[in-house]
Amino acid sequence: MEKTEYLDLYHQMVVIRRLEESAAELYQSGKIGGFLHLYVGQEAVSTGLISARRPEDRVITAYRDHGVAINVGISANQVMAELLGKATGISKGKGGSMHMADVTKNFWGGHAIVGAHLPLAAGLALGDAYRDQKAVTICMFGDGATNIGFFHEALNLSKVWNLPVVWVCENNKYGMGTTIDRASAVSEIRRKADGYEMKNQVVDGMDLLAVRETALQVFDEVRNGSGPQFLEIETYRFRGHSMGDPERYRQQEEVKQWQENDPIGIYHQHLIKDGIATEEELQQVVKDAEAVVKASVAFAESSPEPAPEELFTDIYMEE
Amino acid sequence: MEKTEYLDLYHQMVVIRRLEESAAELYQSGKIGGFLHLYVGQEAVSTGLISARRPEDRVITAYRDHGVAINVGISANQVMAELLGKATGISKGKGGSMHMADVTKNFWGGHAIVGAHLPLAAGLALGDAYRDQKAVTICMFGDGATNIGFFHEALNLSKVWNLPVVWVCENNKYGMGTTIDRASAVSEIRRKADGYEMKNQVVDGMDLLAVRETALQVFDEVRNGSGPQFLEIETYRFRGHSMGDPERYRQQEEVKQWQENDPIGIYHQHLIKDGIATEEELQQVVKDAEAVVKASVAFAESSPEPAPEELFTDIYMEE
Amino acid sequence: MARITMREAISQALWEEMERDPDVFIMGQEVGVWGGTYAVTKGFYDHFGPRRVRDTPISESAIVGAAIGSALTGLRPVAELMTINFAFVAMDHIVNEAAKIHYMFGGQMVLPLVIRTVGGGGRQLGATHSQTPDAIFAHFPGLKVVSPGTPADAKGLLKAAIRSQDPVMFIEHATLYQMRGEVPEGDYVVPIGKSIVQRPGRDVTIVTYSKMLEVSLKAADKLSQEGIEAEIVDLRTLRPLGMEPVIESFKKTNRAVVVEEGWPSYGIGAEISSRIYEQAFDYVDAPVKRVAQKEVPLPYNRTLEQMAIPNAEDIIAAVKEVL
Amino acid sequence: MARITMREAISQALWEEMERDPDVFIMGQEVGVWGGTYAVTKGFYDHFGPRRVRDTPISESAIVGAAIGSALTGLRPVAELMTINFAFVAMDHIVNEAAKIHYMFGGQMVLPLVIRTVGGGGRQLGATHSQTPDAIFAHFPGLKVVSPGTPADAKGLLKAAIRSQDPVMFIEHATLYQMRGEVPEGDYVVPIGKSIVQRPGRDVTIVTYSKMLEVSLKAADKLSQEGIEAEIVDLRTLRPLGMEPVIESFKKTNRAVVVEEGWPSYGIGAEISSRIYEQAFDYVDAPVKRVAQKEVPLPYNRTLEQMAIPNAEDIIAAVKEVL
Ligand SMILES: Cc1ncc(C[n+]2csc(CCOP(=O)(O)OP(=O)(O)O)c2C)c(N)n1
Ligand SMILES: Cc1ncc(C[n+]2csc(CCOP(=O)(O)OP(=O)(O)O)c2C)c(N)n1
Ligand SMILES: [Mg+2]
Ligand SMILES: [Mg+2]
Repeated sequence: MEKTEYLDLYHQMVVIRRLEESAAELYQSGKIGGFLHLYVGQEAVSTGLISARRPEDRVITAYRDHGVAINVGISANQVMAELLGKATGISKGKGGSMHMADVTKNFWGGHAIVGAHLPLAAGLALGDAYRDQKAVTICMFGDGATNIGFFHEALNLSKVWNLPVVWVCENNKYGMGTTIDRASAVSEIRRKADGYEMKNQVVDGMDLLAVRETALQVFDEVRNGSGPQFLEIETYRFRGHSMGDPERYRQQEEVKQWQENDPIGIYHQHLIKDGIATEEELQQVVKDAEAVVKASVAFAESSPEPAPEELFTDIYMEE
Repeated sequence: MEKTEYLDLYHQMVVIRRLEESAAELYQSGKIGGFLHLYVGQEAVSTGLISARRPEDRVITAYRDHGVAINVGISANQVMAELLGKATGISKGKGGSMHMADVTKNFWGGHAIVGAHLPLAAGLALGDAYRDQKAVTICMFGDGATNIGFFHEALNLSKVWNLPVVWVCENNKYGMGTTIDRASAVSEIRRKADGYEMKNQVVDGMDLLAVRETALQVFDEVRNGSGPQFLEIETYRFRGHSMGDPERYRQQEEVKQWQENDPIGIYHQHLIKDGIATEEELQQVVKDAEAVVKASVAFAESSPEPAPEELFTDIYMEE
Repeated sequence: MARITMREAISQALWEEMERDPDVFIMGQEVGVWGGTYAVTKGFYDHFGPRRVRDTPISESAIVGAAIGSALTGLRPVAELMTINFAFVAMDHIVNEAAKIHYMFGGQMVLPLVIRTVGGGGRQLGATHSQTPDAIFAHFPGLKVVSPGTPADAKGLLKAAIRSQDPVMFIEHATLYQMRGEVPEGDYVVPIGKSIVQRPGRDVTIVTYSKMLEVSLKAADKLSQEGIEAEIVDLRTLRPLGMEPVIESFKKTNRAVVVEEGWPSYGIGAEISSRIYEQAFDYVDAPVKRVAQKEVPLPYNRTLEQMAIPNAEDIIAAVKEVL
Repeated sequence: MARITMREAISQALWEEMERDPDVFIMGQEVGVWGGTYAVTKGFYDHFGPRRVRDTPISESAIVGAAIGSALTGLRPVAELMTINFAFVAMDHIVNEAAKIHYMFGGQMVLPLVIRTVGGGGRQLGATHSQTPDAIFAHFPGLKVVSPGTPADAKGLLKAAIRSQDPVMFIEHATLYQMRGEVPEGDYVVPIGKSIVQRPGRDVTIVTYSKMLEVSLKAADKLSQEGIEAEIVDLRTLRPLGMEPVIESFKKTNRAVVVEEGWPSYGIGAEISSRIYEQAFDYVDAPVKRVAQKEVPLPYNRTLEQMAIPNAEDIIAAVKEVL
């Protein structure tokens, strides 16, 4: 990677972090409604993964999608405007936090039914396989999602049809308030892939570069016909499941311990230690990111509401 | 086992075989309607399994359920009457071939949606676990059923809750016309249980005594708290998937080869070779079985149709 | 009688039934340690323990399926689906198993099952999380479908559902949990399948249920200021439908508006208005009006979403049309 | 025009569309090697090969889900669900994904998807395999629901569905595959959302679709012998509903019977009759009658099952009631 690329990844992570911190405030003040699931603590996962994809590679994820939205290149303005339900939002204000997408950037959403997007991912990959296009579909989901039937059917189908898809489980240890052990027969999630004889490995999701390295290699293999593969990425969400989570299910001690492993901090250390950037340069990146986020709030707040007629558009393509 | 028990198992298998042969004829002549899925070739599976259960152990299976019905002790009369849709049928003529059950014999049906009864089986086992009753739930299903999400959710739940259930996959190599390899990521079905860290093994389903031996041991372990276990039973259906199957998907050669492994013949050999019974004795058992089946046809044919009012009963317990 | 919230009323019914009958237990996502996504089962886990308050994986089919199986053994599961939008994931078990098992095996199997779930829009949760698809569940014979509009009914009907020998889908409304009302203490049971007049009137009959009862009552208050007295019939149960109070009221008012939160096509209003014509044709003075959700997947944007969900003004306008 | 069966007409439409557009492909259980459970895709596998004729595992959610995903990439999948009874297994993907994806992302995603499936009773398949739950799918905006009653419509509507940019659920009827009728050769396309008069008449309007069209035509023939001329409107599409021919006919006859095979509660008849009252109240001379399935899970026994499903006599009786 070039230095600018290293810095850009840092920039992306900071934008995600700051944008979500702003979003949390806007939620408290009632400007954002619905559910808001923050990605704080998990930023290195999508940033690392998506840094390794090519433009023709497709991305699809669950409702915890702000990180992916920024990483695929949706502007902070469009993300923030969507959170505020504005006409300028990436989904025209119709989708909200859980339903961001930009098909021009090969980002296929943001899906709110747990696990339901996994079969869709198999289908996206089928689209490429059908046309002999060398592209990979990257499908992200949580540890909790590995207990729903959709997961099983999608993994099986992808293996039977040898589809170019990478199944990425973001193992943040909880599905809402339920720990993996209380919901899953196996505590090591990747073992589930064994049930499909699917190549799998575990990656440290707090280390952007580790995620990126693994992703580069795995995407390459899948792009070249290895068949589907499975990545379990170990991570942690620093905030509640969504805004308003009483967090009765975990000790603040545990959270604090993980926070010492902040993925942005780790990457920061790495850039300094390897002499890729100086503290000053990184401070400048943070400043830039903060400016981007601040501007996005202004943009979103000053953006128009969708026109009332919008209620009735986009139901069908053809009436 | 006592000699009479050995002979009784032989009797059960022959009753199933003859009963289904009669049913096939009655289907051809239009006296049986709907779908009719024959168990011919697989008789040793349910006969062996169920011979190993105690009365408090529960049994549940799919639509290919005539064998189980006989093995749990439903009379041939009631089975045949159900096939003919008569009031004297075990489900009062409302269920038909796919929906036989006798809750007084702890047989919970016959279920026609592939895999949908697996979560029910988990619930039956939960009923026993909840009340600290030492009973096992035996849940049978096909190889094809292991590809539906229900299977996955049920296995997972049973492991998480440590439920006393034995998952029994009757691997007859096909789900309708689809071979295992064309539908499943793994060709060795039991490997799927590995994805749940569930104890599993393969059994030769053409050998009644092998099935019985394994079942006795596994039921015992599960009854004593081992948690759920998985059995893959290798078998083969000699007839089409259901009546009217064009069988374009397999060679008659293959069928013939398997037919040489007839489970009734193998058991017959065994009884002779081990000196448990003589040819004459076994011929007598066959004669008895044939008489039972013949009588069941007479019983069913002479039984009354359900009264018209029956259409409107059994919808609710309380109006 | 205490004045408590709908949340408390539901919680109370569950608690009392669990105290009364050791075979009653609850299972679902986050019902235990978390205390229920809507805090309905707060404190249950500590009191009743993990055997009777069972957190489940995210496996809606297995939740309903295992609840069915356990009910067959004589237990009385109250299975919770976090919202009705996730009931589609368990659809087969609800309509193909729960609704049919008693009939299909000739009455042998008995299914004392309650599926508790939460519906309704208005919270900016977007298209997949805001639905009111009650009608599609009520389409299936074999199932009972209940949806209370007051705290007292919530308590009484939930008790009836738990004691019922039939599978009952019990649909709560996410924006009603804070609603307060008088709720009888102790063993208060409201029979399933009985509609009730919630507000007497003489000029028009409003037929509704759940959240739209509250909205209809608001509309009726305003109409009253203009001298129009609406009689409001609360269905409470969508299957089996208790039509008597509806027809009785209609025979008096000769005009009706059916108010539902969900989409009109193949919905509640269609069924109720069809039955009014069938059962009281000679009393019809004006076409029955349906007030329902706009036929769109609900959007996230607050203004658009509110446009799509029926409000008091919509009801007032409909009433004025039929008068 | 050739006189061919419904099976051949559907097969022809599929074949021609696959020949016309390389992006059209089919997937589902037993569509390939077996040739289709109802022999609709016999010969397809050999001709089009395994890339375009894809046998799937028994994984209904993945079938519909993967079809959706592939449609998003611009392919035109025709996903087959062996029967509509198994559509409940894929319910979430049908109503929460397919029906909403275009709207929810602000129109970005386009979904040229067809879900072909088969409904109806009358073959002694028992409660879980004999349903006609068409109305519950038609309840959801975002989905189009089509169900043809003649071979020509089957061909023309399936072609329209395959070419549509919207998700279409295409519901065939298991007992109509042998029905014969004149079917235009080649590129014959029938627009979605248009009802049609299948038999002119003056005394009463029968509104129906799918299998019940055949039964209604039979009833009309008998009625004709008694001098009663029924006009039959075939809906063909359940969402969006094309009400114009219904209303036009009703304004002429002032009497209507709606005939559906499924259960009446929250069904097709409820919606159609509600709309008739809403759109032609001043023309109503008698209450609209609904003829529908008895409200029971269908039993296996042939006599009982036949009692439950509407027949020509039921329709004749209903017509006489409204006259
Ligand atoms: C089918 C379904 N069931 C339940 C829910 C409610 N729900 C939303 S997120 C969630 C937890 C998911 O956990 P996990 O997959 O680990 O993802 P994470 O939130 O940790 O990122 C649940 C239960 C849902 N959206 N869909
Ligand atoms: C959910 C569902 N999908 C499809 C079907 C149609 N179907 C009935 S049996 C069957 C094959 C099942 O194969 P397997 O599980 O191997 O059992 P076997 O018939 O071999 O005993 C299929 C696809 C169904 N009944 N339910
Ligand atoms: Mg998680
Ligand atoms: Mg099989």
